[in-house]
Amino acid sequence: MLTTHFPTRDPDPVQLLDPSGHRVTHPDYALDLSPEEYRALYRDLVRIRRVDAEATTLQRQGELGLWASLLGQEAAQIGAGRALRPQDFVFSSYREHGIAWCRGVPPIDLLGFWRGTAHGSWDPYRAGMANYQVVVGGHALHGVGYGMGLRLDGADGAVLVCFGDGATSQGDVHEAFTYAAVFDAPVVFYCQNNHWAISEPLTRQTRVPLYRRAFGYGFPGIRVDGNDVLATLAVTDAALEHARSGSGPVLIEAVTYRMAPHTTSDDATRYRSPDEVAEWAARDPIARLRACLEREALADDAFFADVAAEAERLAVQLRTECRSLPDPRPTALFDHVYAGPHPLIDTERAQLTAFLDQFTDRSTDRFTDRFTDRFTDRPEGPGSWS
Amino acid sequence: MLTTHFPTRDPDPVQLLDPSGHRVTHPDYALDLSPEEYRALYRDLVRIRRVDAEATTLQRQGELGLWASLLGQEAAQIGAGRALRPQDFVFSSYREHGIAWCRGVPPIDLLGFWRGTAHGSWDPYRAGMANYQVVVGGHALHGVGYGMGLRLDGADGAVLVCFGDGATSQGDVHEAFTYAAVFDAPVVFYCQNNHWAISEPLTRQTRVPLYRRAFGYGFPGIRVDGNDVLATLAVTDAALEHARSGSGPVLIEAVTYRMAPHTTSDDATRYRSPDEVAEWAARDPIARLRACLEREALADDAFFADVAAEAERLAVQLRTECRSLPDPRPTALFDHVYAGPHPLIDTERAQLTAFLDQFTDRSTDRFTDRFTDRFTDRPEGPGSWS
Amino acid sequence: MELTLAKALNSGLRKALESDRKVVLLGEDVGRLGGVFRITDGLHKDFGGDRVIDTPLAESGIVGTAIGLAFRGYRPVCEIQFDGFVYPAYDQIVAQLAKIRARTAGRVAMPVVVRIPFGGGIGAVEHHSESPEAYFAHTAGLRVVCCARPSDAYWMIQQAVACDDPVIFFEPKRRYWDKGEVDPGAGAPLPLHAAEVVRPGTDLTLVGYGPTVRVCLDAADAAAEEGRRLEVIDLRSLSPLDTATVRDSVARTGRLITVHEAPGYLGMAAEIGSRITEECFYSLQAPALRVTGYDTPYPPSRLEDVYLPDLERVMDCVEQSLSY
Amino acid sequence: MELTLAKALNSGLRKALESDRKVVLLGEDVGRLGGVFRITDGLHKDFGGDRVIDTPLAESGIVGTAIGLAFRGYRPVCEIQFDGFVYPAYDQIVAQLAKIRARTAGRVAMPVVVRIPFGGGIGAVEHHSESPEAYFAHTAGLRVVCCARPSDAYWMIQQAVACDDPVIFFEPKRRYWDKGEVDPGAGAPLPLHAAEVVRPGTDLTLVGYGPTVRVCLDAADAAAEEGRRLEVIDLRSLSPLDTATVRDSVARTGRLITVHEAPGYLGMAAEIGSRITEECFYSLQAPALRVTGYDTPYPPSRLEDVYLPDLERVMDCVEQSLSY
Ligand SMILES: Cc1ncc(C[n+]2csc(CCOP(=O)(O)OP(=O)(O)O)c2C)c(N)n1
Ligand SMILES: Cc1ncc(C[n+]2csc(CCOP(=O)(O)OP(=O)(O)O)c2C)c(N)n1
Ligand SMILES: [Mg+2]
Ligand SMILES: [Mg+2]
Repeated sequence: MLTTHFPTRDPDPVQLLDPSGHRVTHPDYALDLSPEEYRALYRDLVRIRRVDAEATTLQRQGELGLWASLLGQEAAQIGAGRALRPQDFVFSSYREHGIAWCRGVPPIDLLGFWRGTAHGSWDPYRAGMANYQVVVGGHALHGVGYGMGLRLDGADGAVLVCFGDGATSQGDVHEAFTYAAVFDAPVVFYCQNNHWAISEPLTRQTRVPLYRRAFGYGFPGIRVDGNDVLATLAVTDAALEHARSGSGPVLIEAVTYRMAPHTTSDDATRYRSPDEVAEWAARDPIARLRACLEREALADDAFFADVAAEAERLAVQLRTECRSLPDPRPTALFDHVYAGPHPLIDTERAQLTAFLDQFTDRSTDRFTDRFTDRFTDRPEGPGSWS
Repeated sequence: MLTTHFPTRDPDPVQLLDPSGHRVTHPDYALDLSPEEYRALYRDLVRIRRVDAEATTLQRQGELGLWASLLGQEAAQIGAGRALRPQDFVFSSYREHGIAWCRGVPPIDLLGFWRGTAHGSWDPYRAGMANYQVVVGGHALHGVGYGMGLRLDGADGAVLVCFGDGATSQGDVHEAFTYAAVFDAPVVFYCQNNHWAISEPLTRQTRVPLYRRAFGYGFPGIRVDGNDVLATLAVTDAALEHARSGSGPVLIEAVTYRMAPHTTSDDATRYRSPDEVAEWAARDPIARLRACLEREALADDAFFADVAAEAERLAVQLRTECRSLPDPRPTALFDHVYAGPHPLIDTERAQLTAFLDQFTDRSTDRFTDRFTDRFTDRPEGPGSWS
Repeated sequence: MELTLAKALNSGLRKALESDRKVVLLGEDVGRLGGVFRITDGLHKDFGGDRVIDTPLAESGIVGTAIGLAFRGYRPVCEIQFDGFVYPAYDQIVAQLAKIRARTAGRVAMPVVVRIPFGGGIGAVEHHSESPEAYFAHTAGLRVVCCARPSDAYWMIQQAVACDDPVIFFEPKRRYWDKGEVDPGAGAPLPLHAAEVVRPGTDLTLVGYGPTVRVCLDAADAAAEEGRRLEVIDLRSLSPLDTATVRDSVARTGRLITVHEAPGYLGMAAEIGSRITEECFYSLQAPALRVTGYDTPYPPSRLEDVYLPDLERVMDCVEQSLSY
Repeated sequence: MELTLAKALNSGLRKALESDRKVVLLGEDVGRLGGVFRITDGLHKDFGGDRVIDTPLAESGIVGTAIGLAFRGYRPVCEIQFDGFVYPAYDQIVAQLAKIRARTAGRVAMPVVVRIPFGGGIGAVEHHSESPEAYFAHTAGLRVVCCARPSDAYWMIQQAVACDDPVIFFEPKRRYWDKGEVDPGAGAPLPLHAAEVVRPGTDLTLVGYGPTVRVCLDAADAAAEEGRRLEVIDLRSLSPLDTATVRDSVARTGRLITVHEAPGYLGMAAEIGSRITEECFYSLQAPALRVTGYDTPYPPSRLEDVYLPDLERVMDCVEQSLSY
């Protein structure tokens, strides 16, 4: 069980792999992986980075409305994601492509959201992960409620709630901490402190490291090196186990960095220095693991070539799938708003159908043209839409 | 300056007067009072308790719609209230009659709110204290904003934000902590932990003492014996000074007890044991100070008799004033909704006036009868309206 | 049997807890205290703290965790202690609860009930007498209903709990102690979203809901003495609206007045007036009129009798409508 | 000079900051970034971090601290980054900001502006395209306005900042890059709460605000080709309503259609329809009609063209109105 006592000073973030790729030990977090497991982690990191890069390209080409890149946060997400078990459930923000990847969400299902074909493209129950949450902090309480449900059911799982440094300022995140502590909910709060909330640096959200918040509620808070996939895996694994065993919530602060702009609409040069970015580039999570794999002879050149090729295939497939993502029918507007019958929805659906029928036999045609140049048509102007 | 370091264990609440009335010392909080000052504190405690008792009686007699008693929390409030300086400003909940007393709010101005003649009867700028806040936690951010304004003005004051243990669960209180920490706002958060939020015990809000929350935000948190008026005075004084000097916020947890039901509508026997109440009765804040005054010969029998008589006169005056509090004119509805002209308000005022004119020459008459038996007329039924 | 509206709700909730073990109640003071209005009285004792959950003092938390419980297959019934304290939960209600079914393409159901005692007339302090129903009725994805009488309270709360969509359930707090006949054996007399003609008439249609239904009935009584036969409709469902029932009535009477305590500007009466005027343009002999709270914050209680629509104001408006 | 609507707002805010040192701006990313839409571009640089304040990521905090600053004599201008993120601040806006003046019997003024970029049409993800104006317009104690064109943007933002009451200021985000003439020398052409007839006509009154004003003007153009002369009113003020301007128009044209992006049920068009019908009962030759967003959550962007009222839907409704 993890400790909930006051620390006497801020400990260093938990690390199992130092920045140059040396395996180091930590008194509280052991991790014993087979060579296959090391390699699997590396493959995850590379593949999700490639998916991310492809999505950025697709956005530039007008195939997506927007994309929020996870560049730099691969280790924070793959480590946490690989610690999850099937019985666990995830509630996340919009940037957790790596977590979704680990939950088996097909990459194309991530893209529907950003392309605008659906608010949520995957089945949360199949993936064990809710669809992306756009309201910062809005999902933290959902995770706690789900965790309360797990407890009431006497079930074995835990909940992973992912959010950013900025989100910690939201009232809802505090209420989530409060409810989780009071009800011993099996919830791991996983905060990716990537140092920025759009243009606002960490210092606009807090005076002190975020992991400390946990002490104020009486549950353990752990700071982990978010660019060290072994450490994020080990710490998340321990935290989930703590939660599953009935000891209540844990807060993890994964210290990492958002290498890309906030989204494809953002211009990060307006608010942060190239030096800072360069400094973090030197701590790249993939290079770090690769250095370890090479040093410890856990993988050879053929492996690295193979992974690169596989990632490339994935990207090509994703591009093809994205381009052929169908647009929803117009009357899909009215689907799923309510479970049961609803006279107003029925009336409006009928009105829309009749209206569209005026224009053409096939009711989608009226909009086909507009859709085609939807994103090129977009109003001109600078912006950092989130 | 107060410390913001992690404690290694929960310290005992700060105490300067032990439960039997012995003066004790504390390494961090000295207090040097003249005999007059001791006696003045005692007089405050007795008088505000008498005001409170009178208000409870007036409610029973139908003169007030409701009353929230401060019984048991006199020391928590008088100590904090007497630490305030004229340049300070207070934002409080509905139970801070003792703080209002120290700000010079005439007791009759407290009663208007509970009688239903006005939402706010005193001038906040004259008193240096905002009118009572009913939404639990709703005022915490106002205090922080006011504090940010003080800083922008380069002014010398600090803000005291008073709330209960229950309020700490609200998202707004967390956001207030966050903003205060980030902007170094001169705010003292004063939490009266009276162990209950209506029927919910402290354990429904937190696993650990509330003062700890402060460490999660990087500012000092202090636990004080809320039934020790010397300790609450000394601690609040130090905290206000810390804030005024530009070091940012402080959280004080004053550990006390709500001896009365939540309000006059509540039935506390449904959820708490007489034993618990008796235990706290033995720690009565007034008896404690009186024991000290007697032991140290700081006051004689004549003084105590005098204070009692004075309190009695205050009660009689309050009763008279309460009974003659005028009802507002009907069109007062429309006063002060907007500063500037507003066509809808003007139309509705005219409509109401015309409507009332149908009934009588003097437009108030129509309602006079109803007002008279307003509270006796009240619907029957059990309840704990807050 | 004869029950107060409060007791009818209590019995309905008990029934709901008995019929489905996925039903849980949560809110401030709903446990041992039984709620400040005693609507959950005895339920904590009989169903235990896992089914009747006292929550921390945080409304966003109540609704937010209820959403999570619904994700996990539960059917949570939230109590918001008073109307004026629902706003901290507003984001969770309008941006989450209302939208999750659509967001997840129907894969995640949100059978959550949010109970809100609302309205004035009990001599309370600020924020305890508000009528925020329009804020919810304007929100797609929610269903909004309001009971006015004990029998409806008993059945509608059970129907709301059984509904697979989120339901905002308004309870007229100043009518909690009104008594009425409840027949638990009978089965729900009406679907959840049906309005009911509670008094037939021919000369004018009066529409009310919750606390104003009785005001409308009193007005119909008073008008009857002057030979006017007013039809009174208890709306019951604020969203969706049972347009057919109101339309059929207005088609017969040619006149419509809607009565509610909420401020008039953009209140329910605006929607009813607009919609019925669209549908009954040629039958209306007078414009749809409204008797509502004024467009001011709810006043201190010594002024609430001026603020609240009452018999005299309704009669005044009836005269006005009939004068067209 | 010719400015985009975004730049006009920027200039108006600059003017406000220059004229009164009590004016402060606060919000997420309003500082160095200049806001995600660059409405505050350059202001942090020129007025410093004490006047243009980047806040923590918490909307209740933005409005709540703005209230405290107003208590202290400041005139804060809050930016809410997108419509869909205003709900966490809802309690502070409707239970505090709107009510403090009345609560304090006029002793404490609340000259706070809350700017909200709103509406759809920019191909954004969930929660970035909503039209929540009715939630605020229904709230007594608030003033609610909406600019549609650069000149109004420039003047109205300054009038809002100068107003001693809280103003919810809606900005039509998909029109930020529309250009128009702004004459800073001229003085505000209209009071903040006046509607404006932006195109005179005789056959039917089209009322729009914000993003739909241009839709209405396009419809008037299209109708003109068919020989119909539609009058177009830019509402500008959503609360209070400039009833007189709309009434006078409808008294002449006999027909009214209101166009907005928000869902129709209990949307602004319901209030306008009800109120104008009360006042123009005998002049209306058709019921007041509405062209609005559907009563569904705002859809994924590939469906937004279906959702948003556009030329064709307005024309369809015009036909319907004229067919009475
Ligand atoms: C409630 C709310 N307010 C504002 C926004 C706009 N917004 C989107 S992302 C973002 C910054 C989030 O920062 P952080 O929590 O650190 O997550 P990150 O983007 O860095 O992963 C903001 C302000 C939002 N989505 N929701
Ligand atoms: C936002 C909000 N929710 C609920 C209430 C109803 N209510 C009034 S007082 C109270 C309990 C407050 O407890 P605490 O903060 O400990 O203060 P105390 O009454 O003990 O002084 C509750 C739930 C309220 N006033 N505001
Ligand atoms: Mg971040
Ligand atoms: Mg308490």
